[in-house]
Amino acid sequence: MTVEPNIIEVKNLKKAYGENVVLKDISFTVKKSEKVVLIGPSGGGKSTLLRCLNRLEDFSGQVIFENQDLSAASKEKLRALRQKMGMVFQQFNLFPHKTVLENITFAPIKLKISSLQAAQKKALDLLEQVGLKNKANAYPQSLSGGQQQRVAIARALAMDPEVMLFDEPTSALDPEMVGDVLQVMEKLATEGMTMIIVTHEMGFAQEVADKVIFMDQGQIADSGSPAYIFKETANPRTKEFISKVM
Amino acid sequence: MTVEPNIIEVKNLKKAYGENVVLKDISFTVKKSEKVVLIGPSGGGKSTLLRCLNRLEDFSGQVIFENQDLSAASKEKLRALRQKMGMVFQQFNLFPHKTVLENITFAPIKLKISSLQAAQKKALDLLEQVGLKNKANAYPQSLSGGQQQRVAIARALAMDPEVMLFDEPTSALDPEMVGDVLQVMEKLATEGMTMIIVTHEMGFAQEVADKVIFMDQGQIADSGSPAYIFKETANPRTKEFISKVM
Amino acid sequence: MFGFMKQYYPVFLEGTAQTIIISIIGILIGILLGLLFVMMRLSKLKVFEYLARVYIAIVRGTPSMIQVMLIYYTLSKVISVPQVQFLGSGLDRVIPGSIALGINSGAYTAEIFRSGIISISRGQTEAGLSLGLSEKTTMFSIVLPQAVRNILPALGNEFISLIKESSVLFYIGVQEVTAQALGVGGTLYNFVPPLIVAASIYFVLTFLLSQLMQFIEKKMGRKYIQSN
Amino acid sequence: MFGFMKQYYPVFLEGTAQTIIISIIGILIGILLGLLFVMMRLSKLKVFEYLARVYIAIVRGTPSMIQVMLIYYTLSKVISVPQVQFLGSGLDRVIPGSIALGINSGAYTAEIFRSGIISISRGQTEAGLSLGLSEKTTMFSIVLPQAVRNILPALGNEFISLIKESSVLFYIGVQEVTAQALGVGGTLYNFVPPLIVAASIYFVLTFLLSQLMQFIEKKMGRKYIQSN
Amino acid sequence: SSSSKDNSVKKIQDKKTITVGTSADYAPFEFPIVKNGQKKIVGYDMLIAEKIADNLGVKLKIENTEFPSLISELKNNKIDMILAGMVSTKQRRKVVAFSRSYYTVKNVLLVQKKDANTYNTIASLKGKQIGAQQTTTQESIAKQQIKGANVVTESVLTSLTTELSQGKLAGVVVENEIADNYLRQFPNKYAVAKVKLTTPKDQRSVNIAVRKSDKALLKRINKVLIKLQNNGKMAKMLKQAQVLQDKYGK
Ligand SMILES: Nc1ncnc2c1ncn2[C@@H]1O[C@H](COP(=O)(O)OP(=O)(O)OP(=O)(O)O)[C@@H](O)[C@H]1O
Ligand SMILES: Nc1ncnc2c1ncn2[C@@H]1O[C@H](COP(=O)(O)OP(=O)(O)OP(=O)(O)O)[C@@H](O)[C@H]1O
Ligand SMILES: [Mg+2]
Ligand SMILES: [Mg+2]
Repeated sequence: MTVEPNIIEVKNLKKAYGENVVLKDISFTVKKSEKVVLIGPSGGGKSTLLRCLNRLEDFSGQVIFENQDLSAASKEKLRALRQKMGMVFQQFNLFPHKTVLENITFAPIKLKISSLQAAQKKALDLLEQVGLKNKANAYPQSLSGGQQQRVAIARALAMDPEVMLFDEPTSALDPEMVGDVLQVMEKLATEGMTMIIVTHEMGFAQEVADKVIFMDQGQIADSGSPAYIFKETANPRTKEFISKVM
Repeated sequence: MTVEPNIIEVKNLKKAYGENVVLKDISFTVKKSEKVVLIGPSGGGKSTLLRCLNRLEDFSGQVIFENQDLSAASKEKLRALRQKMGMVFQQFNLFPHKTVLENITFAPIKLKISSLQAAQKKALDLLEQVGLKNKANAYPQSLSGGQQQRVAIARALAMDPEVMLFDEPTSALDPEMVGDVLQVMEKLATEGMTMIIVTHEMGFAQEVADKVIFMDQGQIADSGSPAYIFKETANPRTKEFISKVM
Repeated sequence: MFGFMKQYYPVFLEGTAQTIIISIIGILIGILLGLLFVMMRLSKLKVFEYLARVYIAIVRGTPSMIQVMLIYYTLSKVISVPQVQFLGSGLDRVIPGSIALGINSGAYTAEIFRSGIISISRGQTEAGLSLGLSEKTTMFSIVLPQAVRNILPALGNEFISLIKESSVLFYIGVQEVTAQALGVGGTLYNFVPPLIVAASIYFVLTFLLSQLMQFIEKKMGRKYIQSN
Repeated sequence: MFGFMKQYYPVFLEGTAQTIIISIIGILIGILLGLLFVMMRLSKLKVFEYLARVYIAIVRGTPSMIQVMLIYYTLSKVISVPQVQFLGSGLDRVIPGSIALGINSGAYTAEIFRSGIISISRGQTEAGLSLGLSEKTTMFSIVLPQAVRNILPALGNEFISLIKESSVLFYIGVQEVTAQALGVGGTLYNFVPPLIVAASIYFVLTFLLSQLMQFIEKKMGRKYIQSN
Repeated sequence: SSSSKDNSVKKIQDKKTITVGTSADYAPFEFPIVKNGQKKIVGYDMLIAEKIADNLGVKLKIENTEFPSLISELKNNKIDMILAGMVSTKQRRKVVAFSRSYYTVKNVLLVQKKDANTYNTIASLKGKQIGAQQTTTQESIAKQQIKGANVVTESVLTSLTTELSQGKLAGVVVENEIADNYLRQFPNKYAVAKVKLTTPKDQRSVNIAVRKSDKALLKRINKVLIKLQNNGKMAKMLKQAQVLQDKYGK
């Protein structure tokens, strides 16, 4: 791996809902093309962390993305930065009142990033990549979960993001759908996309991750290479968690 | 395995929702103490089959349970038969307005099967078995998914059932909760309970099942010993499915 | 502007008491009819379902003022209530009037109950039945207690609109708050100030009711919705 | 019993037309005000939120009859409408009257919109924002279209109750259907038959409206809810 | 009395109460007041009703409802008689029986003070809005005589006069006595227009209504009315009611 510059720097990130401190002083960096996998028990703060990276939540501390401080960004600036971060959710969150094609082209056209033609052409390319070109005119509800998630990935990719954030992209899927989605993600990884992935698919994590972060109770309890986290670590909490989910 | 009598016989079971034929001519038998695992793709009819076994759905064909025809049973008879079949659901379905203890004791007391004291004593025993004695007075919402599912198992066991039906008992759970529930189920299996289990946990299926039934599009597409289904079968649909989920 | 209140407040007090009483009777009858009709509506017997549908459709499709007058004229031929005076109105008006309110409210209450029952996932019914409980026990011990909790806000709204609608009883001579305000307006030859007083009284009544409902909601909820 | 209709049907026709017109105006104004107030209610500016809350609380807490009278007296000082006769009533009554209906309905419509917006999962907003869309675009292109579809049944109910409530305009001299029925009843010295006629007219009107709403619902739904 | 063929009087005396129906928003004929913290419905009509009750030796009970529903109430046996400033029109005479007249109506047009000299002729009211209480004789007078005006009918007289005071209506057709009271109460607000309204013969006399079958009761009532007229108490009672309204209508 060549030494790339940091694309994201998280410094002393803190987040509380009322009394409930959900993230306690999180710091880490992500380099260009790096694949970071977040694992940890439920309620540990993984989703909240991803949402903070996109500033869908307010927080204290800093998130620096391409040398810009997200927490200080104006509304317009923030919108521009968000475009460079694709986000894929556990529940897909496709727009049910738009066709697959419209889901993918809506933002690029609305934000005047592409013309209608260009956006549609690109969307069809992306659909081809995720194996769903024939579903361009279907509505999301008529697709299976796995298909919806692949559309959601295509939708995020249509904005040409620098980073992709995935929040348990396969855990709402029927088991036989999981493979298709992971395959699309693996392909993205090979193509050099910077990725931050929350997942419980440990096989996938071992294969793809450059760095694994174990989050527990709002803190980074442990982190390192897949080999370290899955085999070498001496941290008892990591070990317990790994033994339960493997 | 000793030769036990059939406890359940399903003969030519058919079920349609309007035009949509969901179960097409299903026949199989379950012997006392046998563990039958149902696997198959989503929408294949596994849940519907379980619900028919308990006659939560009307159907055509026969389900004979302990030599009684369920489809012909009167309302009272049916209630008596249902008491002998414990059912555990994917979504737990605990009664949210009752405590854990009340969840377990409600039916035995209401149906005058036990006195209040006897029911409570038994409930506490069962809670101990599933490792949740300390949660007797909690309300379901304050428990994790895995804990709720274990209570649901205890609730079903409180009726002293002859058979336990499980419908994907772990698929709504966070990964680190799955183990606890499977452990309770394994213990039940060792104790000789007759069990019919819909699950995607293939490791568990291989370990526990006496017979695996592969359901696809409303039919029994394949069935046999775990060794046969997971390794030997020549059925292309079974093979494809197994390769996807393993 | 409101100087008249010094003299006329007893009229408004009496009217308020009357409004409260007819509303309470109306609400109680509405709940009973609502329960009856939701059971009919969900019944497997088509006749019952059909009757319930017709009742609900008629009540919901016509103005309550007209309903109250028609019910009053009909009821007063059928049931005989002693003409005892009560808070300034004859019981022979107050009682058929509140029954009419209840008949009106029952249709809405039935639909609210139905939505509550539907909102309780089928899984709860199945869990009950699979334990060998009867359909009746499952409905009354498992589904309804949860349904009631879910529909408390909707029920609260229905009670609030009943309080406001109770003003239609002034058409049949029940001296509730609106009737009193209009009467006082007649004496003063100006009825804007008395109407403002009446509006304020309704506002206070409905506010108190909604506080009460919220309190009940919290109390019912506290038990089992604990954020973990 | 209904022999009088041979002579009086033109009165009822006129009243029905009047009821339809004031209801349509009321519904349109209600929708506009509802949109305005739901935006205020969900606004981050506390003043707006507060104003919207007060408006909603007052409208919901007081009887529409009193509201309509008070609004009418106030409006008629502020706006001047030519005293043109229209279906038996002056436009200077019909217009402030329908505005009053709309002001009343707006509070309910705002709450319905709010429930619709809340019902669209936060995930939809987040998906929109994470694509770099502005909050406004996300609200108007992603959330509202879905919300409107979800609230169609509730909106339909609100429109139906507006049609029925429109009878209160008879207090400010608008000759809608109830006013006409009461007038005919006064002439015949028997209210029951004309009231039954009026009730039937409301029933037909509300029935037609609910059919229309169901049609729209189906049409909006067909596109994207396909059972697979 | 032996001449009566029905038992209407006996029934009332058995009940020990006579129920009068009225619509108490029509001062000085009937209106609510609060006296010693108690609501009372008072007025000219109620004073007469009391005399009738006294004469029958029973208690008086007052039912207060909307004017348009009074005749239905009577027909449905909810009340025994109506005293509500009710004029004995031909239409009404078809359905109920009326006593002899105890008051003669003259109708006038109540207008704002500033318009005291504006509406001198029917023609001057062309295109104006004129109010009248629904289903009253005033409604038919307004509709028949003030040709070219738009007649607005509402169920409550006060809502019409409220509109008048706000300029929403050019005038309201009211009974003379009521107009006088308005003028006394608000001398700077109202006036009676100079326009002449004729009150047709069959719409002039105010009477007490009873069921057609209650002949004995009607006879008794007429006796009382004659007595009150002859001993001058009738006129006194009207004064008394006006004074009451002046006192309580502030
Ligand atoms: N909107 C919110 N308001 C209040 N508390 C919240 C909110 N969202 C999350 N939390 C709390 O924050 C904590 C962390 O939640 P989060 O969803 O980030 O965990 P997670 O690691 O993603 O868990 P999971 O694996 O279940 O998705 C939890 O305790 C949760 O209850
Ligand atoms: N109440 C119902 N009404 C109509 N169709 C239904 C109903 N319940 C299930 N179905 C249909 O029956 C078929 C079988 O469903 P079922 O839930 O039994 O499948 P399954 O094998 O349990 O799938 P999964 O693994 O997703 O739980 C599906 O096509 C489903 O759409
Ligand atoms: Mg999460
Ligand atoms: Mg299933």
